[in-house]
Amino acid sequence: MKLVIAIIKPFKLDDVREALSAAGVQGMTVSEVKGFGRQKGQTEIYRGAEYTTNMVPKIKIEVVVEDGQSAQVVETIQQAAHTGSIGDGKIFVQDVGQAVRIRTGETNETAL
Amino acid sequence: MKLVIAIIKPFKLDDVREALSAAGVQGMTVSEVKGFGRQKGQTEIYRGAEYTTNMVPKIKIEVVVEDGQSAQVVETIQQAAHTGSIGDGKIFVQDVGQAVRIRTGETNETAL
Amino acid sequence: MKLVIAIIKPFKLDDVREALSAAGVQGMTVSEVKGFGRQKGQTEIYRGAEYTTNMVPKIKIEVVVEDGQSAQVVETIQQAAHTGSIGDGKIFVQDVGQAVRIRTGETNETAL
Amino acid sequence: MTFDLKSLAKGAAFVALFAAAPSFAQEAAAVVAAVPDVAAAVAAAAPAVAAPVADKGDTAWMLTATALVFLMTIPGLALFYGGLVRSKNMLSVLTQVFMICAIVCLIWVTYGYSLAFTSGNEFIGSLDKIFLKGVTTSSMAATFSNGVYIPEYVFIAFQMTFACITPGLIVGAFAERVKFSSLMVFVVLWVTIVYFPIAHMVWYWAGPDFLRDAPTDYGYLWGKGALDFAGGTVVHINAGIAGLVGCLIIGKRIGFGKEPMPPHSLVMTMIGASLLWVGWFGFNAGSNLESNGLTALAMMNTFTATAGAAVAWMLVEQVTHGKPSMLGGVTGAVSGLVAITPASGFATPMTSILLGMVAAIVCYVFCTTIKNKLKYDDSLDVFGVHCVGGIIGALGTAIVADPALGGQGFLDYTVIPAVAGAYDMGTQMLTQGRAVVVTLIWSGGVSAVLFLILDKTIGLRPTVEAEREGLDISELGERAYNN
Amino acid sequence: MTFDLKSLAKGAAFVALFAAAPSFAQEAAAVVAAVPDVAAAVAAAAPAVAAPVADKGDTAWMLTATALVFLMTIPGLALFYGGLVRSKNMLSVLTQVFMICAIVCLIWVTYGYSLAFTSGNEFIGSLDKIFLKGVTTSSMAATFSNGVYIPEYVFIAFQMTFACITPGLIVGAFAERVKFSSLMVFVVLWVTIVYFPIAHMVWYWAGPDFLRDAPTDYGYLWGKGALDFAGGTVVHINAGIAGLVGCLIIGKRIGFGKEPMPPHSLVMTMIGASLLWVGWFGFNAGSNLESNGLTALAMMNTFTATAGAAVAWMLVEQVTHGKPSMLGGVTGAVSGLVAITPASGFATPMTSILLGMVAAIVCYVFCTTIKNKLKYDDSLDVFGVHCVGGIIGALGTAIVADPALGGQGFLDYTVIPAVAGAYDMGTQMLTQGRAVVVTLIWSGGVSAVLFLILDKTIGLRPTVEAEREGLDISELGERAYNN
Amino acid sequence: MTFDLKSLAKGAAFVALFAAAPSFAQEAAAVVAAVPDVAAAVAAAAPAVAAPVADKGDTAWMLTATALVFLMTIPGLALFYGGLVRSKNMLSVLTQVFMICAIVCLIWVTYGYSLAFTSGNEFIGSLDKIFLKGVTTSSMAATFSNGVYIPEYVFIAFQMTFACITPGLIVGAFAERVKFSSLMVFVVLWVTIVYFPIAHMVWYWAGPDFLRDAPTDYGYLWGKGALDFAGGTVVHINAGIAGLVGCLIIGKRIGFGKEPMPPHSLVMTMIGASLLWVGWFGFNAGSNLESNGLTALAMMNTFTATAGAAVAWMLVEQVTHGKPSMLGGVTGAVSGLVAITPASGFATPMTSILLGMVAAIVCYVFCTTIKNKLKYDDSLDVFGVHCVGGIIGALGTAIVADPALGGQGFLDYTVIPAVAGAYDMGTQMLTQGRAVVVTLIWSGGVSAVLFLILDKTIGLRPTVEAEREGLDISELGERAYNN
Ligand SMILES: Nc1ncnc2c1ncn2[C@@H]1O[C@H](COP(=O)(O)OP(=O)(O)O)[C@@H](O)[C@H]1O
Ligand SMILES: Nc1ncnc2c1ncn2[C@@H]1O[C@H](COP(=O)(O)OP(=O)(O)O)[C@@H](O)[C@H]1O
Ligand SMILES: Nc1ncnc2c1ncn2[C@@H]1O[C@H](COP(=O)(O)OP(=O)(O)O)[C@@H](O)[C@H]1O
Repeated sequence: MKLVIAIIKPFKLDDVREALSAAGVQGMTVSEVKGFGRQKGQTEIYRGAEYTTNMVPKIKIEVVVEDGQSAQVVETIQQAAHTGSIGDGKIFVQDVGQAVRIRTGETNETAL
Repeated sequence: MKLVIAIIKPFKLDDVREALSAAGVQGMTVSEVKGFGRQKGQTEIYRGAEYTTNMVPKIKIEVVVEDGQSAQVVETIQQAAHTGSIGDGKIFVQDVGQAVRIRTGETNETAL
Repeated sequence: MKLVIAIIKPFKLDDVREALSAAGVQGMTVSEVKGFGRQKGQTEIYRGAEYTTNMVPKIKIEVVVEDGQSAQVVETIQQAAHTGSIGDGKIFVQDVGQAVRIRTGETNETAL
Repeated sequence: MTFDLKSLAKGAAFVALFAAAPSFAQEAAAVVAAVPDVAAAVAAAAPAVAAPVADKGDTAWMLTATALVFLMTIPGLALFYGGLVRSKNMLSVLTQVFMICAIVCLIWVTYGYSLAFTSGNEFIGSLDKIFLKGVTTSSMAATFSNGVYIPEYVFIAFQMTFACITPGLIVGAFAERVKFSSLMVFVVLWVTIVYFPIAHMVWYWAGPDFLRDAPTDYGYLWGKGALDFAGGTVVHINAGIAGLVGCLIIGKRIGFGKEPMPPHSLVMTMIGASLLWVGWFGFNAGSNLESNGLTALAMMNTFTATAGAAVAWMLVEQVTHGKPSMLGGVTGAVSGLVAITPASGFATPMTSILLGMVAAIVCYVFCTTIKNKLKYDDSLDVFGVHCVGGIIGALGTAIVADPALGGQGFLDYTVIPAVAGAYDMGTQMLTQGRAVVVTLIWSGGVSAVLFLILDKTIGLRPTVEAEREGLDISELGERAYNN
Repeated sequence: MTFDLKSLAKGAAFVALFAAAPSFAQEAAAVVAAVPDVAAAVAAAAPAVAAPVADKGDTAWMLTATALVFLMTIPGLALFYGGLVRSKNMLSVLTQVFMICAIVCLIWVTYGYSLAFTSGNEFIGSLDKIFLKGVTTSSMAATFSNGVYIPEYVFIAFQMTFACITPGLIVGAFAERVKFSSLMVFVVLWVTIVYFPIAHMVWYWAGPDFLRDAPTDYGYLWGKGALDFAGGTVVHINAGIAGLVGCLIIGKRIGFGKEPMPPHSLVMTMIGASLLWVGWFGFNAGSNLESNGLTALAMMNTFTATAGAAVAWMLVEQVTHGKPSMLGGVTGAVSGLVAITPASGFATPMTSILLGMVAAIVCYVFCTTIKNKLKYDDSLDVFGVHCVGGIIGALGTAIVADPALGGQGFLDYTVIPAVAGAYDMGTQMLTQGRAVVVTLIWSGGVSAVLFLILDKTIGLRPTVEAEREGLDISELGERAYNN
Repeated sequence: MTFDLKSLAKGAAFVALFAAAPSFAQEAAAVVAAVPDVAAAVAAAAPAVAAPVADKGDTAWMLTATALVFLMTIPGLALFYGGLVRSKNMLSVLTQVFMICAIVCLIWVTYGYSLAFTSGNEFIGSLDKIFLKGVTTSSMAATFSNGVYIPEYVFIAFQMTFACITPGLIVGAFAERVKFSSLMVFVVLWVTIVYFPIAHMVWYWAGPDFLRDAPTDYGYLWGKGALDFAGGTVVHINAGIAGLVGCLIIGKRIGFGKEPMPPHSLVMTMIGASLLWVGWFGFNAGSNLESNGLTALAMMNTFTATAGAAVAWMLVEQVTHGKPSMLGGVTGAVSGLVAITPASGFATPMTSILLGMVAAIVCYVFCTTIKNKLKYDDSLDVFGVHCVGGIIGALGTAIVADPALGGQGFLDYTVIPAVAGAYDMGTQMLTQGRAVVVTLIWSGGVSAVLFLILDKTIGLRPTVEAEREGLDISELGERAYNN
């Protein structure tokens, strides 16, 4: 199985989620993260103290899929999360050795 | 070494943590995530606007263990996090190539 | 490519980020986590109810780099995040099979 | 407040009190009758005769009421609104409300008070008191009782808080998608062209000791005889229709109807709603301009109408959704506050409950079914709560003010001291309806013109990117929360 | 307030004032003596004689005090409690307090005021003023001074806020685990069967100008002579014991003692505590029903007792844990506020400090050691702070009221104008103890019956799943915070 | 307040009022003139003559004003400051402000009031009223009008809130890095050695009915004739310079200038700023000690100066950064509040706007450019806003008080009733400057000594680890937020 990790713009979350559902992905896990990269944060000024944090709020999506599904999932996310401007984010794919569904104890592909 | 990732119900955190301690796991990292899956979120209505987010708060546990310990850790988590109802969560296992303890510079198994 | 995961003390974030930039790392993703380990949490007392959570706020940094850069990145983080006291944190390294830049569709090393 | 030409709603009980102490009332009236000027500045103008002296208890209450209305605006209204937007727009809403207060204060003392509360024509006052010219610490303002005066400065301050909150209410209708600078320009124009004239038309009159001798010195709607104790038309209908027009012209938020936009902090909304309720005691009971039994009645009605409305909204939710909600409870409460505003000095505590309940149910239907049907994006339901609730209140006042239902009726000020006038519910209802329609047309029309002009010139809406990123960062360069 | 049959605690200083102006007091008393009815509605009933006229300064203060007590409840109490629960239950607590206010308002004007504050028997009033029948803007309510009256409507409003906050206090004891609908039913029953009778027993009397001629027209505990300036028994002991009974019957929260349940926002708790302190000035100083030197003394005592208690709690923490805590400081403050409530018009600022300190220390022991030993789950320490602190205050009043310690003693109202009565600390202490015991038994017993009946019928507790998920989502379908 | 020896600033308009009712003023003055004692406790001391009776309206307003000033401190000031720190230090700030209030209350009634407000020498009062000895519910305190008195207890309470907020202001200068216990010791010493003497020097005098007969019974700065309506020197300059000295001696926060330290919740800061504004009505308008037209003027000025300052700060930001900010708006508002404090009873609403605008611009330069240049770490700009704004206000008062600009001038109290004195702006400006310099030197010098002693003995700063971890956990063992 593969773990597909996507770092995307927060407002794209719904689009990506819907696209993944449409592509047959049944589950995923989402968290709020901060990203550093090419995209620069806004300058914030608090009573004369100036901060350019370079920290941009992002959403991280983690989804584990069967090996065969991985390419399509990457494709789907890339399209749905795409705006064409800097900071659109990244997708990373890793191997997953084992998966377990806690409720049933099912393992690997059947656990997804 | 293996990275065991568990997505569990928030209120199970203490149980899982205690079970892992009992099983000899000394460290772990925990974060708050949102999950999509079979379990459906509550419908929220704000002054007539209705949302069914399907986003359910979950806890993600990450624990890195020696290869040999991995099976037992998965087993322990599965038992401790189990309620038998939809949304209990998943466990994923991945390979870890290297580990370092920042304080001492120890590496791999001794770093855990 | 390698995914380097570092769990560090929150106030070290800026040091690590700067060190990584200096080392040529262009992007990374940061999130707030809680850590369990040797370092013990403070005892909190709320009107007679006493909690020792053992949960310590930590920062997780995830950075994907080319295979060859991995050792240097680990080294850099270790030095920048080091204070010498318990709870300094860990660094883990994993393989990454694929990377995609959402904006351009570039893949692997060029996507970082 | 609007009153019948020959009368003010202060009803029979009051008259009884006066009758029981006629020497007091007559004496006081006599003192004042010798002073030729109206509504203020008596002492300075005529030092030779004994000037009316303000009761320190009345003054104390009006100072307090002024502070309460301001508390209701900041932080009250700001938090009520702010909690309902997404966190990325929180500061934009807080800043809008805060700075509207600041700017309107400046305008008010510069020319606003003069335009609203001096004698001019029926539609607008004069510039006689521009820069508060001639106002001193011993100038007096008339109340609704013969011979009772308060320091003019406290009247100016109290009325100023009304001028501050009214445009503050409007911003909820197009929250999360308006340019701060353009909004400020709008507010300056709107209070000048809409608020001051309407306040003059509805609230300006010569005062109880002078009407007999200056029988045409009043604003247009006041002269028509509508009853509006604390500003249902001037404040709520006025702001509510302007908000609707604004949200239609500005357009929907990006993602409206597609992305979820849940309130980012109902806790702030609840704090805001509570402060609105508390501050509204100053708003309604302060509008009596005195500290007496009628003031206390207005406060009581402000309790019970609100309570009835909160309960009614929750019950309707329970029936339609199977669950009540906190946002429902507090929205209901606000709809009740809006509805009782014009009626607070006329109703009984029991009829107030009914008025509040009716308002809550009608507003509920507007904020849920009708808004969802019509698909306009009134972000925080300014129209559905303030305009609709204000109309229910304005019309309902005709009912609950009826002495036959225990209401306070109105006073005939053409005689001194004033006596109870003859009340006819049907006539009064028509009068109320006219005030509503005039306000809707004037405020709606002028607001539309203003919004359109601004839209075509300096632009009303931030860029798509700015809106997406949130107005806090894009317009103010700040985040509400940094953990 | 409870008073000795022949007396009210307004002490020697006051009498001196009256003696210095006897003509005023006697004249006013004479006017009123001609009116046969009690405590209200004088003007309307007897238009032929000169009616008592309320001082506008008194009215102004009572209007303000009413707003302050409401501010203390919402958002004050709601935030104080809400900050202490887990975020998943935040809205449930806010909603409970808000809607209790709304519902009790409705009951109060319907029949509550009548049951509490009309002449009936010693234990309950009549339905003479059901729907506030007969109350007008010129009805007057008696105060504690001969010849001094305030508009009855402001008295009704002020007392209403007390009826609102008391059940609001109870909910803290079983926060995070009670069904909203069942709680609302409980509140309706509880105010009817517990609060109104106790308020009548403790606070109802004929008034200073009428006691001489109606020497048995008072509530049971008032007649026994206990001193309770602002509601230590009626509000705090009453609510505290009901809360304890409730938390025992409802049972512990799931996970209690196993999972950590830290306060989700001590910031909200601090805001709440501060607003409680500020609002309590209305509660205590408003309970004098006038605006004079004694009112100011009650305010002073509300400052110093609270300050003493906050410091004492923190010092004890420092000694026992090596660290003070903010929650300790604000909890101490609240325990001091509770303790000074019955004594606020009797103590001196210095004896108030001691009373506050003692209360803080005793409450500290209850909230920490004793509660932990007994293992009941009084979520927010309603019993440990309000009941225990209320008892300390009630008993301590006997000490601090002693004129020998600078206290105000009590007034003998059987003569007009009233004179200082002879004070005996031992006797007074027994009297105070009796009031405490009666309240504990009546409120504890009836509350237990009510909770048990509701538990067996409609059920008091949400399902395990609902509780785990948090009451905000499961009962209200909302989240407090959406980032 | 500081006044000219022979005069108090209550201007011409007031005199006109008195002239219009001379019999009242003279009679009242005559009554009091027979009482030999000063400023308080008249009735008890001389029961044989008719004692002055407080107007209930004045009393009502002063009770309200006292509550407002306390609201301004907690939660107002605490939230304003707390929102600006990082979340790990939130509770430390809230606790500091809350407990300072508590501790200063205790000191105030123990010996503070006596040191500040009894006759002693020019620099400090006596211990005659230690433990509030001799104060009763019928003791009276003088106001600024002949023959007008308020209950001494309400004067004590009102002044107590000023003593509470002043050290509370200081803590912002070294927020996030001071030991709680050492800070509390500092506060006890500081109010004793700095605040009470300065309050005595600036505010103590014999009262309008007594100055003629006790022409040297006043504090040092009062005697020099500076004008300070509500405490620009005693409160703001005093606290501001102490804060600067403290932040220099304590040193910078770890990471200052390197790590970002953005405000953790501008929402809390906005709530705090709003409550400061609302509470400041009590602060400024309460400082008149009466409820009349001048009180209303002080309130008006508190509106317009603040509004002008908020707008000015935002405009400057717009020009210099291309963007306004919410924090800028509310900081501007506070700088305007500070500046109008000494001038609130002297200016007109229009001159107040100018004063507020000037203050905002100067404070802006200090808080941004100058502070950044000098690189001191005044965490929350106590010096830049309160000291600088206070100085602008103190000097500006000399201008705006000029009757030629519509100001109130001052009253000559050496005659009874008082008459308007002859105003010279240049002289007055020098007088104001002297008061500023004396306060800067005394407060700055003594504060420095106190901080240095504490630093060398018990230590002012927590350990590096404690500071890094945040003071909430390390000093209080609590977290502000637990999700
Ligand atoms: N090497 C990396 N490792 C981990 N996360 C990264 C890396 N590079 C970028 N990211 C994440 O992707 C986000 C987008 O990257 P950025 O360089 O800003 O724009 P783009 O995706 O258009 O190249 C960053 O905010 C960060 O969260
Ligand atoms: N394919 C997946 N990849 C990543 N996380 C998943 C995946 N499927 C489910 N999850 C996570 O597991 C949680 C539980 O899954 P769900 O389908 O609701 O119930 P169950 O675990 O009983 O099958 C989800 O909320 C989500 O966080
Ligand atoms: N086996 C592990 N798996 C995942 N995270 C770990 C593991 N052990 C420790 N951590 C993380 O590293 C942090 C630091 O570990 P700790 O044992 O406290 O100190 P040290 O790094 O000095 O050994 C922990 O708080 C936790 O977040």
